[in-house]
Amino acid sequence: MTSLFLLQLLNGVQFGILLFLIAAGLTLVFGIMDFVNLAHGVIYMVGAYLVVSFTQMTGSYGLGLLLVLPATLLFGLALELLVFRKLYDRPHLDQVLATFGLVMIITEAVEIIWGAAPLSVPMPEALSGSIPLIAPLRYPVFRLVVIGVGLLTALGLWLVITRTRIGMRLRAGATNRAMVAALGVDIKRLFTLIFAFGAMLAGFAGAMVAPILTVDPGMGESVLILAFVVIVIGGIGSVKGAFAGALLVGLVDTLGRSFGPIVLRAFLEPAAAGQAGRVLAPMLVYILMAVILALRPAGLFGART
Amino acid sequence: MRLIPTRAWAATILFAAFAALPLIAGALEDSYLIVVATRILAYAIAALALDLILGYGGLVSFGHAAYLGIGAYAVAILNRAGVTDLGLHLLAAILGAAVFALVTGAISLRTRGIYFIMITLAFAQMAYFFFVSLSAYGGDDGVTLRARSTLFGRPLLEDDTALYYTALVLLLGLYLLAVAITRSRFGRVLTGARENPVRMRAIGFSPFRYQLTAYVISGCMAAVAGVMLANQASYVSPAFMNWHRSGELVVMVVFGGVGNLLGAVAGATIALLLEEWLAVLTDHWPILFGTVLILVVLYSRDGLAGFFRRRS
Amino acid sequence: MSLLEVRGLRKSYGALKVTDDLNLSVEAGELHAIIGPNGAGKSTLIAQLSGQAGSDGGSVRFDGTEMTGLPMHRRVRAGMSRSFQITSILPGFTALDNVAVAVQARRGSSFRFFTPVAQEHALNEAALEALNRVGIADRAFFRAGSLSHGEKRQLELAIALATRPRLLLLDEPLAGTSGQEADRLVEVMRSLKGDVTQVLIEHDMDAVFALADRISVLVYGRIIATGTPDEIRGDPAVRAAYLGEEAGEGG
Amino acid sequence: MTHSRTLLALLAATTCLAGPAAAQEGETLKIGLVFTLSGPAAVLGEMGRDGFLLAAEEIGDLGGLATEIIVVDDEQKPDIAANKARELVERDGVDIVVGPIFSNILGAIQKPVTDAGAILISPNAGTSNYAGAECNRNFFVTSYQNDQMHEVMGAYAQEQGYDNVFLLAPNYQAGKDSLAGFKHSYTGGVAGEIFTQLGQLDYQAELAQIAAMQPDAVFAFMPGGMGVNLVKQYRQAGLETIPFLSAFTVDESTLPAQQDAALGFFGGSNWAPDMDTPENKAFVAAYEAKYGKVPATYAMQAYDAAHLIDGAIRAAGGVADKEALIAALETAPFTSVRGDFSFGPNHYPIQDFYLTEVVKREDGNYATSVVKKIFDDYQDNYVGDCQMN
Repeated sequence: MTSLFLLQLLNGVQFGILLFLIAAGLTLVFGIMDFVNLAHGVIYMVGAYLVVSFTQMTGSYGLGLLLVLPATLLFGLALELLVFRKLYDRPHLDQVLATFGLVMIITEAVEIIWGAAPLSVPMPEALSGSIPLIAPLRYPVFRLVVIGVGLLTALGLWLVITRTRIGMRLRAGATNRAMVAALGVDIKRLFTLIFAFGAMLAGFAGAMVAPILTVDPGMGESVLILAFVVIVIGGIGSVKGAFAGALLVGLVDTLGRSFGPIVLRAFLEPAAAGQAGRVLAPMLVYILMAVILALRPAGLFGART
Repeated sequence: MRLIPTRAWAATILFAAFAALPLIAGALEDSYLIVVATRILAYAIAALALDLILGYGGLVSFGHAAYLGIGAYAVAILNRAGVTDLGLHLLAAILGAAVFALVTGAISLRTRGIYFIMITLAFAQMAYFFFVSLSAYGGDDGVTLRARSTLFGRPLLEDDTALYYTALVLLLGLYLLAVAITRSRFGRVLTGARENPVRMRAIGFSPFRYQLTAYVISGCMAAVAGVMLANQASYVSPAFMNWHRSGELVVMVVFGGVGNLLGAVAGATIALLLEEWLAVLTDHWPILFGTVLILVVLYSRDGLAGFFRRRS
Repeated sequence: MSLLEVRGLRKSYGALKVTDDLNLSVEAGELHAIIGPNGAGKSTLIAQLSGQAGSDGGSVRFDGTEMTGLPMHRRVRAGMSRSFQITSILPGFTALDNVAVAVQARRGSSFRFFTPVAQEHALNEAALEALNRVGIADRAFFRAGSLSHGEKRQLELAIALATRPRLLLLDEPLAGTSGQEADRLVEVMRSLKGDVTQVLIEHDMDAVFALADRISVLVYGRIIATGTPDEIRGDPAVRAAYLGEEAGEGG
Repeated sequence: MTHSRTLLALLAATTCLAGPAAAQEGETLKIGLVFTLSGPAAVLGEMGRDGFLLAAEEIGDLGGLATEIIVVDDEQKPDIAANKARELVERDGVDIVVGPIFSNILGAIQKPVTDAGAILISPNAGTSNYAGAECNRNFFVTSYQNDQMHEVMGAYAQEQGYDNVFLLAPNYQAGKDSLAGFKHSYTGGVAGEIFTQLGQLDYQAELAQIAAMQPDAVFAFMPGGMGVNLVKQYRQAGLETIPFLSAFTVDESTLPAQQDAALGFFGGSNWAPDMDTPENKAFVAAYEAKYGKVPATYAMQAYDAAHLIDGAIRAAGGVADKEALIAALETAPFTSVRGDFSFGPNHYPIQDFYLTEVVKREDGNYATSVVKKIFDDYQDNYVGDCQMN
């Protein structure tokens, strides 16, 4: 039981880090540019589809992954120039609507280009096995890689934001655009850069999960809401918050799913506990968000409302 | 000031067109028109409900489909229990929605902006998953209604035209109610709280009470839409309260022009018709629909109402 | 007993004590000005008195009733009203409606859903009267957001007046107004004396010394002196702490 | 105001193709297809549509009548489906509606179609209510009753003598029905029973429990993308030593994504592409040639539906007399590509069920393959509740 609990803890962390990879770009764009981007999920999806195609072309997942980065960066740039740029000083509602339109367009385009059937990319041979962790329980190597990559991404973001000139400008831009503009920073170019970078992060996340998750036209949507839950719980704009929120969601979801019924059994008949567990499990994440927002209306690390 | 008579005219024309539609359908011998139009009316009621809090209260609820679902399930559950009267269905829907709105609204209104959007979404998702796990009513498979609601103890609504006019009367009634509310003392406080909550507190109002009341009213109105939708489709399922539906309602409201009750009705009509029309052109209609959405946002700040206003 | 009794009021932001064990008594009917150098904590004090900002300690009693902990709207209903240093109006409403909604706040319930508010003549008449008093009745049907800065300041005062306060907390009402507009506002404040108790924060020293019955001097979160204008003018401590340094600035 | 539709009007050759009871001069046949053609589950709907259109193209005029086929997309939204079904029967006046894929869509369109007097043939969804108490004269199913695919696996687990099976299904109605169906024919021990979230991405938590319990076998019902995720992750977690039994989890719609990860995994089915009948060989070859992919049951069942319609109209001598047509349909006057096929009194099929296994074919494609027959001429458990009138 203890070893299973530890393993589930690890699973929760792993799922959380997966969510963080997806949510990081979203919270950057949202926090710094105050821009609600519903299309983040489809960019993530495009990243996954591109890695499928690039892997087929190059024969190597690693190469495919490397190609996805500039590709989604360019994709982000194109979107920024065509649509997003015109929406920065619009109310959130307009942004929601326009990016909702983008979601429809891109999803349909993906279906036209790659078809509606789910695709996948083969796992690189070297990372495909599983290693014994706590016997007899094994853990897939690629999952450990995902954890590692997620942690590195978090660390990298943190360093960029707190330790570099550009990070300083980003933080300043988030609090006071006029001031940064007065300092001679080209806000427009800065925003374009952030947006493209956010898109690249999303595409990278999509490419990272492609070997373990299905690549299909619904994949963007299924993570979009979760990603928003994560950044809202953490407090919008805070990378630290997104990290904490992602871990929290990952842990609550994973542990609630596996140990919720056991906990409920302490209060209820076994049958009722099973039933209640089933009803509650899919709601857990939302209950978590509602409770956190009820207590801290701007999320865990959020300053602004 | 000049806008008011214009709006009254526009409303008269729109509702007269709705009223005349069954005649046109009769002349064309196309009874299906009425089926489509009834669905439009149901969504128009829901969009109207949302616009009341979104447009006038500044409260962007991303969970209004939950109330559609509550209304629809009121019909399904009462029907199963042998209660078929439309009045009782409406009453149950409104009571259910009021309780849900009161509880979730009281919590949600502690937050602002995007946090409000997300917390309303969270509550709607909870409701969605609750009904998905409700095996007695088919879970996510939903329930087929054996018969529509009855009126005065008679199965009058089995006739599509009768159902259509019932929906139209409800829409008209709720539209007039919503217009009255927005022009009343209550409406002025609600709008004021959207414009400047601090100022409202500084003259002695606590926005919370008014916003919560508006939220509850809006939820009840959306539940009425759910009752009509259930009757129109003769079928109820959790899909009615999927977050997509909530998003579509927001699209309708913004389409018609936020804070313009007639615009909400028109927005629902146009969004649904557009979906039908574009679908004729190509299987890949979402691309066209998405493009229209983006163009409307980019080139009209007030939705379609903005287009017309600028023309005139 | 004084209309407003403030005892031991405190507020700090981190290590910075903005309001430091502050005591203040405002008598019924008087115009009590609070002056002090920039950063003395004047606006924070108004925010604390009105309930917009919380306090870390101390008590605020209004007409014998404890106000500490009550939210702003409850204090307004008790008779304490305020104007804002930075104009706070409802920009999408007409000037008349800005005031009428304030009248509405004290007249009957606002949980009325059916009667069009535009037809409630009593509300509009009272609102028009308040606009007239501050001198912008001719702007009644203009969108408040479209008024000039000075007119907005006048509207701000009209809104506060419309709540029929017994105590009016005025946070730099003259800031940014033209000479003519300022004269009008000063006239309004003068006419209210004896009728409505006023606490005035203002940088325009001419206006303050012309209007005030009593003046309190706030320095670093504490009241260092209270007295008539003449007493304050002659107070060496005040001269040292304030007038001496900032005599030339005045606003 | 017409819907998303592909018009496929096959002009009548009135003289040459008259059935046994010759159709009346100038009579036409209108068929509406309701499939999910957009959204994440579109691949299943596309297979259904393609299967039906393939048969229609091969046959030419269904039943010897000039045939018009209208395809509509239900968007997997029940209320939209209900509307489009009504449009088909009320405005377009179709005689027969074929569809849908999903059970909740069936619930939405069954009443409007049958109320209007048209015939509804489901090429996939086969819910228990319409098999039992709510059975309907105008409603036929060419697939199976939903529980049966799970019962197949239950029976196989029983036969293998497993006594410790771990059950896994999404937390929705079909998932609950699935586990109930499995347990209907499996009486051994249950190591654990988990209902996962609908649309769940990550199954590590469940897989960890499975690994900890080391059951005799795992039974999973994970349709669509969920199945792809589960199967890939199951393999990656190193659990492939535990037999993987499933229904709707490894089939030709998901195999292109699961690929090697699914090799050797078992499924229960009424058919597999390698079934050795001449009709089946022809069907699979034609389908692969035309659409470039291996058909799944959805395609097969829709293909059969077209042949069923063709045969029944020829037997009834037209579509005008609905009673005659229903009587003809009941006799299932066609040769199913899956071999034995007949209708029970509730209009649900009586057919054989098989254990299938995922294999990699010589051409590099992945497909299911029949291992052995589990049930012979198997009928659903609800037929007793059906009072057809």
